[in-house]
Amino acid sequence: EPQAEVLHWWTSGGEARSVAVLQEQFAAEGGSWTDMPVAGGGGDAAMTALRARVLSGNAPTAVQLKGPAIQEWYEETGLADIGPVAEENGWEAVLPARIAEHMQCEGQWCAAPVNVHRVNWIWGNKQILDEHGIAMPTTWEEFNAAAETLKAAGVTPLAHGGQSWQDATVFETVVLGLGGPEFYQQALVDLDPQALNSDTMRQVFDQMRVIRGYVDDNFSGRDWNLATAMVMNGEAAFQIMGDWAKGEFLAADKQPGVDFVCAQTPGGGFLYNVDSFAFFNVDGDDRQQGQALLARLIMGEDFQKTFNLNKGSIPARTDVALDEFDDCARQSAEAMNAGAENGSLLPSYAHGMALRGAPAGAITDVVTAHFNSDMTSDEAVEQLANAVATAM
Amino acid sequence: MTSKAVTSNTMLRWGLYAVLILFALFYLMPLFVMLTTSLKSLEEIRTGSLLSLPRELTFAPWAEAWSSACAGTQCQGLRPFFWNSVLMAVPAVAISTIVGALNGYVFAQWRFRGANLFFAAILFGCFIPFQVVLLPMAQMLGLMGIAGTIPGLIFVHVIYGIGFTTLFFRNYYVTIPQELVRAAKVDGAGFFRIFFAIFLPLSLPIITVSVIWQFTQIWNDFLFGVSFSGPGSQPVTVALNNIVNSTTGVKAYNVDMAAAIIAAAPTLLVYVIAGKYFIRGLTAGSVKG
Amino acid sequence: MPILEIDHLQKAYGDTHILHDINISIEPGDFLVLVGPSGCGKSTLLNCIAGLEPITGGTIRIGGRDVTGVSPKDRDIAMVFQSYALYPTMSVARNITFGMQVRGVDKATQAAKLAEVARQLQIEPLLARKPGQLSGGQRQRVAMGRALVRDPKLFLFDEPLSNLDAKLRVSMRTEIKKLHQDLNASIVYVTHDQIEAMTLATKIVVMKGGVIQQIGTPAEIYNRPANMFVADFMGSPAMNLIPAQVRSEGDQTRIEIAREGAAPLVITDPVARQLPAEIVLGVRPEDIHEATGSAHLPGLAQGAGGEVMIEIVEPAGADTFAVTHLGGKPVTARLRAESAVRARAMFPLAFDLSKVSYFSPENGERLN
Amino acid sequence: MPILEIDHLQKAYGDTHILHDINISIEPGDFLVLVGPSGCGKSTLLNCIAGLEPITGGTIRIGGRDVTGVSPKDRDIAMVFQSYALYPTMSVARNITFGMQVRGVDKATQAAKLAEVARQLQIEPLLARKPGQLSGGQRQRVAMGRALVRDPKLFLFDEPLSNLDAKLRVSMRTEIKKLHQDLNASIVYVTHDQIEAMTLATKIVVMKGGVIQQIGTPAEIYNRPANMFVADFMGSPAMNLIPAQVRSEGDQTRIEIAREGAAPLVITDPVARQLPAEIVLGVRPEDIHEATGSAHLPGLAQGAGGEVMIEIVEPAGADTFAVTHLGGKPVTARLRAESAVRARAMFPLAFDLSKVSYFSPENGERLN
Amino acid sequence: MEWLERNVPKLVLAPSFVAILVFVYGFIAWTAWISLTRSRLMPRYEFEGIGQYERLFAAPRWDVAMDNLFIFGGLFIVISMVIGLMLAIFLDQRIRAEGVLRTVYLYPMALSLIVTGTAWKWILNPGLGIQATVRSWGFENFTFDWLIRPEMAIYTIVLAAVWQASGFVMALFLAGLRSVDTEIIRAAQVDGIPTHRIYSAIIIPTMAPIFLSAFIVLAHLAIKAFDLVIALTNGGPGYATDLPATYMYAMAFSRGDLGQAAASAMVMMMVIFAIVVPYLYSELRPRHDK
Ligand SMILES: Nc1ncnc2c1ncn2[C@@H]1O[C@H](COP(=O)(O)OP(=O)(O)OP(=O)(O)O)[C@@H](O)[C@H]1O
Ligand SMILES: Nc1ncnc2c1ncn2[C@@H]1O[C@H](COP(=O)(O)OP(=O)(O)OP(=O)(O)O)[C@@H](O)[C@H]1O
Ligand SMILES: [Mg+2]
Ligand SMILES: [Mg+2]
Repeated sequence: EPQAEVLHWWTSGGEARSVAVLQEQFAAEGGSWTDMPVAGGGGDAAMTALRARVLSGNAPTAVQLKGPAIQEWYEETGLADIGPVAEENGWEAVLPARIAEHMQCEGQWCAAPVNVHRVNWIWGNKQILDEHGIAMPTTWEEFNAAAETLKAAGVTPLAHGGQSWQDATVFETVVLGLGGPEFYQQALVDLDPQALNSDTMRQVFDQMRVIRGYVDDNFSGRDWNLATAMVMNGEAAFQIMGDWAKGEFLAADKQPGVDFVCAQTPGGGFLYNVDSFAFFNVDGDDRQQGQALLARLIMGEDFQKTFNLNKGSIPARTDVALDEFDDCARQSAEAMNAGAENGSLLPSYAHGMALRGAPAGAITDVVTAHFNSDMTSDEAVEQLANAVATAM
Repeated sequence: MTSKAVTSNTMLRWGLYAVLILFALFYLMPLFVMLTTSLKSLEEIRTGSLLSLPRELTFAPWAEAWSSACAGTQCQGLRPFFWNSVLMAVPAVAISTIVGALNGYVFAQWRFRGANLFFAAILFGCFIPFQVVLLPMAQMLGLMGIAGTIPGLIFVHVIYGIGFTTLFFRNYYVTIPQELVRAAKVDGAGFFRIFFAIFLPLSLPIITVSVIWQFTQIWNDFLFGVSFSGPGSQPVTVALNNIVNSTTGVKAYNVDMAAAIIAAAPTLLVYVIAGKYFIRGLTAGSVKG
Repeated sequence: MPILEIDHLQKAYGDTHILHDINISIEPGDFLVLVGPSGCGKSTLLNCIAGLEPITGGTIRIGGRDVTGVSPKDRDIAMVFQSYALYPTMSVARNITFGMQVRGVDKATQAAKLAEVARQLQIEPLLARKPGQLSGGQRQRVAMGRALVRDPKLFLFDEPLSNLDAKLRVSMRTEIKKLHQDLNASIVYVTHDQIEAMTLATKIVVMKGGVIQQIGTPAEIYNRPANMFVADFMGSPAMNLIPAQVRSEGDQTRIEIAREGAAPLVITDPVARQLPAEIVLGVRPEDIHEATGSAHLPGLAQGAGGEVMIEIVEPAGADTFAVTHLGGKPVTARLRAESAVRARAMFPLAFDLSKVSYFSPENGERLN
Repeated sequence: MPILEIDHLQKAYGDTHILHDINISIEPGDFLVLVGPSGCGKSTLLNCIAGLEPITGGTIRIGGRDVTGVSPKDRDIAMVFQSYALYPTMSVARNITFGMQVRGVDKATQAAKLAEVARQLQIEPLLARKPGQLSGGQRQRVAMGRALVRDPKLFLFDEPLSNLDAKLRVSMRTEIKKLHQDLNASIVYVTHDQIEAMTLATKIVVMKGGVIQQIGTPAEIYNRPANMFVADFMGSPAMNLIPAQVRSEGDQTRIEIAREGAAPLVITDPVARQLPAEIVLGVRPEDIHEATGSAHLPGLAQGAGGEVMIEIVEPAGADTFAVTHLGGKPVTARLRAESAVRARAMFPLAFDLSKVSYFSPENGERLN
Repeated sequence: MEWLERNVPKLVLAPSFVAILVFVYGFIAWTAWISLTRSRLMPRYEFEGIGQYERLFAAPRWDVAMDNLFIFGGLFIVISMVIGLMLAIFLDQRIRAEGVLRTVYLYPMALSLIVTGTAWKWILNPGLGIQATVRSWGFENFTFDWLIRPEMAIYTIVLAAVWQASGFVMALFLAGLRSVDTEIIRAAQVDGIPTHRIYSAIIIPTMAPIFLSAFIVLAHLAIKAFDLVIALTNGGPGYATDLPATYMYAMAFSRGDLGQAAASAMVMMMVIFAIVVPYLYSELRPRHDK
């Protein structure tokens, strides 16, 4: 009987419901699923638990992991080879190359993606925007202009939660928007010192400072879903957040295009955040079978569809029919395909897709310190370069 | 306590009571917020003020928190985890208290060369930050084959509880005259006989302190719980954290608060019931005035 | 055969030497009292005898058997402690029988012994109580009971009365004395109270700083103290130690004592003695008498005193104490309660020269 | 004018009455000692006088002024406590001057007073030390110094010597006595030690259970105790209280005392007295003499004794105590150190009938 | 048998001895070693040098964490002691309902911040808690928004920490006050010392050992403070409320920078050492009793 013990921190919003779907399917195939949710701190607690589990030689069969962390874990402890499942099911063909790369460790399949989140979304409250005659901004200048109008009218322009990853999310969309895909790649993926030290980067920080002015006073420590609720309830006009925010809108029975609008953040491009499961080396046939079964199910069209309908993201497989998905999702899928072609499909640094933990954390430290103080852009740029250099 | 330097001026006394009550309100505020929130409906929470009393009492959040709130894919409430905590805390408290009592007995009554140095070494262990020991401890638990189990958690709590329990018992037992041991030796009793027949029956106050202290520490622990538990052995604090961080649609604050109070109830109860002995024993056991 | 023989015993904690070359030997039925100021090592010596402290040199023999290194329970001793060391959570009965129980004595014997001892000490009504519910004197009895049931070769007592109030101390003292006579037991008894030592002992050991100063019967110690320390320590009020000058005159000894605001007091000892020029004259308060009425008492030579200025008079029931200054030191005389002595007036006092001690001011040793 | 007058004083804690109708009056220069067993309310009474405890009835007058309700600091008193109650973190000098400092006395006066008191008590070398670095006797002196600088109308002492060892207690006692004589101060002094009471007091109050048993000079209390409690409490060893039968015979009084294993001892008091048939005969140990040698002593009538079986003999330096059984009670005689008395042998003893007390066995009151 | 009898005490201690040796000192040594390697996600054991310490001391975030430790620690200790002492003195004035008040002051010690964190967040949140409430009473200009101001947020941590620990300190002091010899107080009253001087000049100075105990307990809480920050601010705004313990945790578990975490842990340990060792010394030194 296939066994799976799944360590994850999908405990919020539609996430839990989505995992439940997987669990049902797993059980339907005769497997026995042990749930090991560890919530809190954006996965910090889960990572603590994971490390303890691995060190004690008792790794879970499947772990929610993503981005370069997969490769990092592979280097540290090795991961199970799920190549046979991948080949049998032709994963290579249905996944965008850039995303498939994340699932492979030294050429071997070691993780299975469940979805693709687009991070660079901006959400708007339709009613407010209409009221003030504002269209969704396509450049940061437009955004600033719109925000000024709203501010003058006494509406909070941007709903934002004061957590460092949220600051980083806004930051990376600004980098992408002002610098373009190439600059983003250089600065936040390749960590090119020249790019980090450039004028463009200075402008990015300038824009961050401007944005800070559009956020209400109580943002500190606010969870992202509470910020989303502000947009929903008309307390704020915009929110810059990945498409998981849509899950909140939908859960509250809001209609896209009617109650709220979605648009790519000013400047376009596609920052992806792919959730995936990595498989650790485990003993025992039943557990290995469980891994294979789980991998197959995760990449199954069925699951990819149900899961992503729940979660607000889009399937990682490009061959899933999107009929049941909403406009925003379809827009996202198109952008992904387009991006895969023109090179604007980029990993989100803020969500751990682009960098390993240490440099990513170092950048976030600077971004959040800048955003939450009166640091000048020059200082920020200088600190950014230093932080990245020492964290390498 | 017959005569204290007591302020007698009436004005002053009123002021005194005012200050004392003000502080009492300050200390009670968070509990008040939790309690009232847990008794309100979600609707009322959204519309009302944080510090207001519930207009309409509802106990549904308590029921939900206990038996049906969701964490991850499971919706069993706190109940199974509560029992995990009980299964973990009771033996861990008992073992660390017994070990501490024996250690304290040796340190206080059977001194030998180097005993003081060793005692200092144990005491220093009380001050080690627990984050530091997570990873090597995980490794050790793996080696010992009790990783991810309740016995593993018990083991960890016992190890890091010994320092405090030893301190309590040692400081308590040094106040017992050495002549007692001597008399028993002349009577022919040995090490354990003396301990069980003479010292243990004397130890009620300090056992109370040790048990309260250890119980609060172990019951409230989150870090070890989240790191060293497996799927079947998560303690209530971890579950509470999962429930609070699991939101489906709207955040059910009332359920979160009810869950928090349920998770805290045993320690709260212990303090309210035995707090008096705790203070008394603490002065006997750990503080020298 | 001596019941207890201590031979060249040494005891040190690390580098601190607590006991120096102790040699003591007592016969069965002896009541040996160790007496000395606080911290002189009495308890340490007793603990060494009991085997509760390891010794660093010498041997201890109990009933002829070398017990050096033998554990306390095998030495055939019983001990009563200063704080009584009753087991606080056990009833009086269990306190007494606990030792037997540990040794595996059968129930019937335990009960019989308990009953016997309880009767002897008159603590039958207390047997069910806890020590916390007893008065000091009662506790003392229970501690004694615990020792009695052992029927040991040797009893050890460490200041068993010092926690009692003055009144109770006196009556318990008498009881211990009686017990000793009735049982004909061998006892080593520690106290720092010299009256206790005097009244109880058949043999006294006076210690100071871990060194034995004198061993002897109470009368020897009291009447012929070996040195000024013993002289001062034993007796209350203490022996008066008066600096004096000696003028030997043929078969007499003339002793001059400085007196404030008057010519020196001159005393003539009718015995010729080899004394240095400077001595310390030791005379007990009760050996200073009212010169008028008592001149006919034996040993009270003529010219053994004179008029002195009395400073303080303390009537104390049976006696009256009068304090004067001689040789720069306060000197106390113990007079009859009816004495006509008055404070701040001259009064004739005389020394009983048959009982006077002479000491060397240099080393404090006895000279006569 | 009395310096202290206590009038119908009552003190209760809630429903527990601690002091019942206390009436005391002392003159300037008096040394009043409150004595009684532990828990009889001595400290409570002293605290009431000091104003540290509110009283529930009656009045207290100090120097003629009614101070009921006046706070301690305004009563013009100074107090020395049993534990000395020195301020542990202050030097000796500050301990003594702190009160003056708080009252705003100027530096120069403070220094002068300090110097004077330090000289008087010979604590000059200790002024810079902390109380923790002092011995018991030194602490006692400092506590006294703190009281002395106040120059109060009335000194209150609560068992100031009970924490000292026996030897030191005796010498500090003498010092306090001297201080009293030198300063001519008025003192109320609490103790449970009857010897202290006897030696120090000009006036003694014996208390029991919150009720005054007797007020009088030491001699009155010692020689004519008002009841059996006082008789038993004052004096050490205690007065022998011997149940006896009375046969009045004209102008004599025949008293029969049961004796174990022998015919009753018959004593003839040459004075005719109105006594009930059953009495308790009180006789102090020092009033029991060796019948042979002392028959000529004043007050020792013929037929005042006989041979008795001696049970215990305790030599105690200056005296020897002999214990026998009379009327079913142990009876102690205080004999001369040289006495030939032997344990377990018959010995002739005689009572000094001029000093004997008779008590009613029913209520314990004195009958003669 | 003899040997066994003589060595029972040591044998009884042996398991604890081994446990402490391995699980405290072994682990400290392990951490020290890791701090000298380039361990990232998982421990690696190749020796590297003191690079991690250089990085640590160069990191602005570590500076903030250390500064915060001193600000937080200093304020937390001082305020807790002041409040604890004040409440203890007040409670010592024969107060009615003393037992109830004592329990109320003490109960926060029973609760973990995991439990009260949310409530605290609300109370401190300007939009929900005290500020909103007071404003709703009509004081429109009342502000209490420390939680969201980077330069003030650390004080909210102090507030919550004081809330949790000051009752315990109160209990310690109360016990201390109760153990002062009543005769000393009476002596002072006879001496004419006013109540406030009795406390300030006589009673409080005698409680030095209790101050020391309280200081050690509080210092140890301050250094270990972790739940508090995680529950209240999670280190934010920015990393304005980071403390060494949270820094260490972040490095070890969210950054995958174990070497760095180990280096910070060692620095923490040294701070603890500097505080605890003198205390242990004073605690274990043979006492010369009064
Ligand atoms: N464990 C020890 N280590 C070092 N010195 C000790 C130890 N125990 C006792 N001493 C010292 O040995 C000396 C003798 O102590 P002991 O208890 O025998 O005195 P004592 O004569 O019984 O005094 P007391 O009348 O006060 O009981 C003292 O100076 C004491 O300080
Ligand atoms: N605050 C109080 N409440 C109730 N009873 C009290 C209080 N203080 C003292 N007592 C009782 O009052 C009685 C007299 O006490 P007090 O201290 O005056 O005795 P004492 O004669 O000084 O005894 P000691 O010689 O032991 O000092 C005792 O029985 C005591 O229990
Ligand atoms: Mg001793
Ligand atoms: Mg008293």
